[in-house]
Amino acid sequence: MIDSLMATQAVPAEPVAVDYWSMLFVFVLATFIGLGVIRRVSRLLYTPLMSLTNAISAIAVVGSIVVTGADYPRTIRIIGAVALFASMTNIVSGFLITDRMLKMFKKQ
Amino acid sequence: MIDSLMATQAVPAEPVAVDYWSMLFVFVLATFIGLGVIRRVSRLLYTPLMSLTNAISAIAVVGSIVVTGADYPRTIRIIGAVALFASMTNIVSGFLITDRMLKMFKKQ
Amino acid sequence: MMYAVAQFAAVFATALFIFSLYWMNDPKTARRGVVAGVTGMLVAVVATWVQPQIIHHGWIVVAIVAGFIVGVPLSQVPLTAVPQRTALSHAFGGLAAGLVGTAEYFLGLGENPAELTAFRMSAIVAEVILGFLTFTGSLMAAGKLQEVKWIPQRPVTYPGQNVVNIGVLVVAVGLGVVVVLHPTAPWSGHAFYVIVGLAVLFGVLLIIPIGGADMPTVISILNSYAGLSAVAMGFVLNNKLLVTAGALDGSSGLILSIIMCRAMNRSFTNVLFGAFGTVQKTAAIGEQKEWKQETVEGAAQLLEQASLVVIIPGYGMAVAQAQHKVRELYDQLTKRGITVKFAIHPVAGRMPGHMNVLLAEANIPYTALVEMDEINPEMPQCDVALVIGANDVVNPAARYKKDTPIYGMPIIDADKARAVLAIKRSKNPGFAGIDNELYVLDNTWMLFGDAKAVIGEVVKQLAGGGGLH
Amino acid sequence: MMYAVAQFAAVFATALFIFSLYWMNDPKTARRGVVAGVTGMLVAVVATWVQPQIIHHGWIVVAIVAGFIVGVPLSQVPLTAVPQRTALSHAFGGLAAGLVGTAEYFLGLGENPAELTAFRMSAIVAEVILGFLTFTGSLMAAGKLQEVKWIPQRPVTYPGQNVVNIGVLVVAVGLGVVVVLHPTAPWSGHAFYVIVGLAVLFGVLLIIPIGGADMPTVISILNSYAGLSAVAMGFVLNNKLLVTAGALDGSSGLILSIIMCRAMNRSFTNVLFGAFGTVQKTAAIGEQKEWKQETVEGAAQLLEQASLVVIIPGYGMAVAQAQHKVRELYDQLTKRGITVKFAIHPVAGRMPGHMNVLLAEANIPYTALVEMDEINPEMPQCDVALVIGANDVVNPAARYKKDTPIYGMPIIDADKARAVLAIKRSKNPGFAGIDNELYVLDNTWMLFGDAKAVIGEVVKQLAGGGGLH
Ligand SMILES: NC(=O)c1ccc[n+]([C@@H]2O[C@H](COP(=O)([O-])OP(=O)(O)OC[C@H]3O[C@@H](n4cnc5c(N)ncnc54)[C@H](OP(=O)(O)O)[C@@H]3O)[C@@H](O)[C@H]2O)c1
Ligand SMILES: NC(=O)c1ccc[n+]([C@@H]2O[C@H](COP(=O)([O-])OP(=O)(O)OC[C@H]3O[C@@H](n4cnc5c(N)ncnc54)[C@H](OP(=O)(O)O)[C@@H]3O)[C@@H](O)[C@H]2O)c1
Repeated sequence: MIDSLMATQAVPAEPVAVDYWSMLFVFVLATFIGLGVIRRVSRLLYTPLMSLTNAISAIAVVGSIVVTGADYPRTIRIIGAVALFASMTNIVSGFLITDRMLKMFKKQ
Repeated sequence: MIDSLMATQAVPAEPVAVDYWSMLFVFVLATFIGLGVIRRVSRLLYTPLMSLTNAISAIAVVGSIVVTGADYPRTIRIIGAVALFASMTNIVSGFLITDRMLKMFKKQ
Repeated sequence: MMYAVAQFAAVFATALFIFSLYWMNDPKTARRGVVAGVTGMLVAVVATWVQPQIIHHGWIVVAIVAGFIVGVPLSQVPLTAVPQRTALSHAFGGLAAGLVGTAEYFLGLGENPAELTAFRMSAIVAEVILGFLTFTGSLMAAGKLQEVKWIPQRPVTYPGQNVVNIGVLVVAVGLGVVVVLHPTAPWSGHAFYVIVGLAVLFGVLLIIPIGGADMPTVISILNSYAGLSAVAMGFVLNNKLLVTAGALDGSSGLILSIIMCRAMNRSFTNVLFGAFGTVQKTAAIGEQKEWKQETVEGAAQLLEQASLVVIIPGYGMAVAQAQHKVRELYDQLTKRGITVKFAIHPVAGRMPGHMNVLLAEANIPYTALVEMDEINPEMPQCDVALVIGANDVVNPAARYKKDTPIYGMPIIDADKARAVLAIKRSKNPGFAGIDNELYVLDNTWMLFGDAKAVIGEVVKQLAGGGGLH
Repeated sequence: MMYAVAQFAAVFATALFIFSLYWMNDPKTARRGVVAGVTGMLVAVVATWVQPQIIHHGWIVVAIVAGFIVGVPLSQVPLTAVPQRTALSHAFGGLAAGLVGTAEYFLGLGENPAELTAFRMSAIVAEVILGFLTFTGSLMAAGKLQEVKWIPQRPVTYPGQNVVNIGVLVVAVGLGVVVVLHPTAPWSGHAFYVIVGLAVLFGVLLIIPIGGADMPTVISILNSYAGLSAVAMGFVLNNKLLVTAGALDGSSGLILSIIMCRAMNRSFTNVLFGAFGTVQKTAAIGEQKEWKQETVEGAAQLLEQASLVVIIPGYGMAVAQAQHKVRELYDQLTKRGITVKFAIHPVAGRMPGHMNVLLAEANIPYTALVEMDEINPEMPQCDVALVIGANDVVNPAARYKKDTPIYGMPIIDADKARAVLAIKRSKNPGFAGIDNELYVLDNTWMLFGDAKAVIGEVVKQLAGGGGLH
């Protein structure tokens, strides 16, 4: 059972060993991309940027979905549901307020 | 034996299943980085850039080292040695000529 | 099959998130970035939900609906409350990460202790510490920014504070190492709770000595932590999408805090441990030197005769919510053929980009907003520099007064303009607590009062309604 | 342990390669990029070599030494031969990838057929096809650029050529699919050889219809292919470093070819299948209109009286190796207080950045090299535009003559200068094979002859040696 939690997305048919080096590799590459992309963000948009990255980092929601929805003990699932609620709030409010702010930026 | 070829860097003690999705992930991220970084290269330096990337892509040398040096049949190892020679030529000439060209760029 | 779906969704969502941030490089493409972000999130959620191990759906639906119920109103806060909202959002993010980490640990403990390898345990501990300290730290930050009563605005300091704070963190991490080495000992569960408690405590202690006005920088740093806790969760769950999205968030927080620190000419350590804002106020120079006042009528006349007006907004404009009146002023002046530019200092206001959103809200075209480095060479040609609630960002002391906290910070050269009009409510100093000689220069005239009210009257005057007074 | 060493080396080398390319964004940091690249390569080689499965060292040493023996002289070629060297280098890269792929397949076949999964086999087939077509394609390209006798420079076309070429590729890929599905059938080894043969053949056929002057774009595309074959090798060997380095190389080739295509206002397909350069030459307009010639003395005088001279170099300067004489001219003019700028068109010469390296070789400071978009607004203030062996990049026909192959290509506005001096050997057209009305404008004067010789005489004249004639 914990297996399916561990490899969130793996079904028993195709199990994949956790390769921490791959994860590290991905982390390093993603950090390079992040630094490169963020440095080019228009200065005008730093405030909406903060709420956008906020919404994106709420991707942690996928972890909460697994904890809430899998066949786990009740207490564990309650914890998961609270986490899911928190992430979902961030997703909804983050994207909405970003869009609300961006709508205001007009050229003329 | 092919095992050790497959996971070039794995020693039998810590075998890791080939996770093609990780590889794909890494490929996508590296392409993003490549496009981002190359687009910012100074136009002045396009010619040295061509020889630099040439040298870097000769990283294929690590594959040739394995094929040449592991306990494989003789013909396989000969093929490997030829490949190793070709990659090595690229590394040496690529980095040297890049540096030779870059040395010429002076501010005043 | 389902495995491939999930993996493909992860690659796809990652690419969408990268494009989402990439498109923020231009206001023209930025809204496309939101669409990309939403799509990426949808893809990730659906691909996770359809996995066969998800068998209970009720609670998921409830939690999502609750998220909408709270999230939608949270997205409608006035723009001045955006810093608080961001901090609150980090608190939620930290909480989610901390809770998932806790769930993972106790799941492993109860059902499959063999899975609690040293590597996974380290990731869980990192996730929990980062998550919970971000939770309480961000809550405190949100409270300070919202000026909640029971959270003191001013930095609270006491001797040995840094030692205590760092001590708490060291104990938490040390205990973490012990739990990593003995994840299944009889006392490990309790130790884990203690770690959670210490992280919660550290979050509070970290923020107490930091002044309300330093919160934006702190929020950015907490943003980084929230991102890193998502990365740790990704390591635990072997989920690459979490790792990439977390890394993107982490870099964003890092870069924004570096930008702020640089623009304020301060270091990270100084922000976190400097207890900035406790600086003893020196006697206002204003008492010795002469402050010249101008009437609304005089100001209107001065503006009317100018051919280039540079408006320098600051935190005061945000406090007074004066942006819509500023827009009316802009209209009145441009109607007369006067060129009006807005000079935006990178740390004007209380969060990066603060002035830009406010002015955009008031429909001022973003092409009229000029960055500090671009406007400064033009300042000697400027007829009137109109300073609206800005103080530190136009303080010439930054250029030469080595003993002031803003020394070395680049400023907008308002003092080089032919004339300066400055709007503020009193002779009090700004955020950094130091006097500003700009206000007592020969060619400076003050307009004391609330920014919204004062500009409103200038606009009336210009619109010909001046006679009503 | 050794596994961790290898993995850590891969992460480290990847980061170094990324920095290496990143530092190429400025000539000041570029050499640091080379150091980073060399270090990354060393780390990767050593970390692989120390792995326990490497038990034979002799041949590795021999191959490495041989690589040095061939590589060092190859790095000393004259700068005009750089395009050929690059092509040759891609050929070597393709060969290495193709050979390793072949070795992997036969290893699997002979020792552990179960390892030849569909995914691995697909990667092997992709690696081999890309590798070998890059090998022969690049060899042909190098030959055309080196103007080797038995490889025709001009495009060789025949009816149905594209059908034949694409047919060969389709058969190779189709056979590849069959081998992927039946990797161990008795005939699979033979089929594999046929695939190799077809890839080799396709590389040759691909290049035959492309004119020598289109080679730079083709080389860039082949660069991409070489990168992709390294990526495929990475997939086969489960080696992430190969994947990242290959992807960096692939993006570089892609971006440079896109830049070239855009600057020439042509599409990829047009370069690969357009058989550019077979265009029938129209009767030279030169016969009807008047070509005015100028003497060396006259040219020297004109230059001396100028206050802004813009030098526009092109392929002819490279052919004539005139860059050192250009440097002397530059010295003579700047000595007189004349401002001299070099206008660099993105596709002047025969490879991206061609003019920049040549001029840098002659010690001309790179601050004097100005890009097209920046120099064009200044051209009306330019007293003398000195065109040295450039033709297409200054052809005003690009602006309006819809039926010419260069229509729509941005050009350097030499015709807007107060006077134009143009050096070329004859009245022949340039690369695109079309006439250039710039040469017969009212304010243009020709200096016929080899660029090196002509500039040499102008310099002599300016240095006061003119009396010797
Ligand atoms: N933007 C960021 O990201 C960021 C982050 C961290 C720190 N900071 C710091 O924040 C400061 C920003 O500088 P700043 O020049 O924008 O602001 P400031 O130095 O804080 O000055 C604001 C001024 O506005 C006036 N004011 C306040 N309310 C007003 C109202 N209702 N009507 C009219 N005037 C009003 C105040 O004077 P009265 O009280 O007399 O009215 C004060 O002098 C800098 O020191 C910066 O380092 C910024
Ligand atoms: N740079 C790239 O990346 C790249 C890539 C692919 C294609 N291209 C193409 O290459 C062309 C480059 O334009 P360009 O203006 O540089 O060159 P060009 O159009 O090929 O013209 C070169 C001129 O130089 C003259 N010339 C040749 N040898 C000479 C010598 N020894 N002394 C003096 N003059 C000499 C030739 O005239 P005479 O024969 O009368 O002397 C010719 O008119 C463009 O059409 C571009 O699209 C460039």
